[in-house]
Amino acid sequence: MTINIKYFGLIAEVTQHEEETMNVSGRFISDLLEALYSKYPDLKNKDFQVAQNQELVSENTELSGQELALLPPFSGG
Amino acid sequence: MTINIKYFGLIAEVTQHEEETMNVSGRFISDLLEALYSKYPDLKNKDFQVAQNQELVSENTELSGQELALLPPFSGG
Amino acid sequence: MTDKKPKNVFKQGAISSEFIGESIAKHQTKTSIGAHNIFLGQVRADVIDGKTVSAIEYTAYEDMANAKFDEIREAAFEKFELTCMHIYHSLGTVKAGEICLFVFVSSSRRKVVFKALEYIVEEIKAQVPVFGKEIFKDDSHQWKVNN
Amino acid sequence: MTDKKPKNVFKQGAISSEFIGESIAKHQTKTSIGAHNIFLGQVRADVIDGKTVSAIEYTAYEDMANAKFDEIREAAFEKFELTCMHIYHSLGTVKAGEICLFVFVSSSRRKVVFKALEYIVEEIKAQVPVFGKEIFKDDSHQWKVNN
Repeated sequence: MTINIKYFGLIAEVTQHEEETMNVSGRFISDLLEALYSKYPDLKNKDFQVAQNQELVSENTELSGQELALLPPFSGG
Repeated sequence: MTINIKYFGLIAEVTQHEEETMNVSGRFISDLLEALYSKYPDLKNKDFQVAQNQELVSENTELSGQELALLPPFSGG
Repeated sequence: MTDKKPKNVFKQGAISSEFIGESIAKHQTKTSIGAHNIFLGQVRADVIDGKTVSAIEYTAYEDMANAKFDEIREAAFEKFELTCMHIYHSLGTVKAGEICLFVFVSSSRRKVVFKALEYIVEEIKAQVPVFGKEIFKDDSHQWKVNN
Repeated sequence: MTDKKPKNVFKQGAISSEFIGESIAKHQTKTSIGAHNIFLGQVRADVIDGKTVSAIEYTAYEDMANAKFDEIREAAFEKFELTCMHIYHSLGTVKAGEICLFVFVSSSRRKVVFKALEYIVEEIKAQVPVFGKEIFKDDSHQWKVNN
């Protein structure tokens, strides 16, 4: 599956991109994470959440092909 | 004892003064109130507190000769 | 903070939005502040028995009121970790839609400002001898009661 | 209130005290309002390991953030009897002492505004994907974490 992923804040510093398109084999968010960890080993030590179609999801959520984002801890306000 | 009394808000409407000097015989706030009720019978139906020297006092407080004030319910803000 | 003579909290007439904006601006040099919380009391055009409030005319037992405002300010500084606190209350006529009370607290952290502001406003309503006369459009009036 | 497309809460750069004053002024025609409560987040010049924060640079996942702000707004209107609610958050650079968050709630009665404002601010801190990069005077940085 081809997925567009956005990176924010500290995570974008690790990936060195704000956005990229990846091919992921597998059906779950956890499969995407495996692919990301092998591409960016430093991500493993970072605290982040995953949003799919602008909603936070867990590792067991199915990939829908919609917009994905890696979000470090929120610090608005 | 000669006492200066201030009236505020609704109470000043009843007494028709904002301030007056009265002679009170007796030692307690209750004695002052008796004198006021006989001068202004309408006061009996009104809700108010008494301040002496800018502190709220009860009927049993002794008159000190300091500034007295009749305060209707507060409605600031 | 411990001046013998209390500050004068009262301002003649309504408190303007410009005055509030300027008060906020003055705090921008205080870079230890992380959170401000502002309460504004505004005069409502309440309809009572078919008559509409057009203004409130405020009077106060000024000396006692300023002393009470001072006590409230001191108590709030003791209870809460505040950087700044300002209180202004109108005297005289304040029209419906205009502002009659402005309470402004600031702290390094946000949690404290919410509690402090509510405490101060409730204390003002309960403890300070200020009297509001609600003037109706037909020039009759009634005395406001807080609840 | 129920537009399909959420409002844009973000403003480029700091939120000025004039803008806040003008927002207050705009509410003076709404004569059913009795109480306003305003929260302002201000950038602190924190000292961390001997280095002083000179600014915060805000970025956001804007679409998701605006949708979340909208959810928070809707939830607050359901929970509390509010007349008005406005939220503004900065993007880009906000210097120490400048304002980065402005939340404004109004109601006919005061009790409700305190609870509503605290609820909204806590929800914003917890739910909205905004990211603050604390820039030190020596141009190094660290990522801010809310607590």
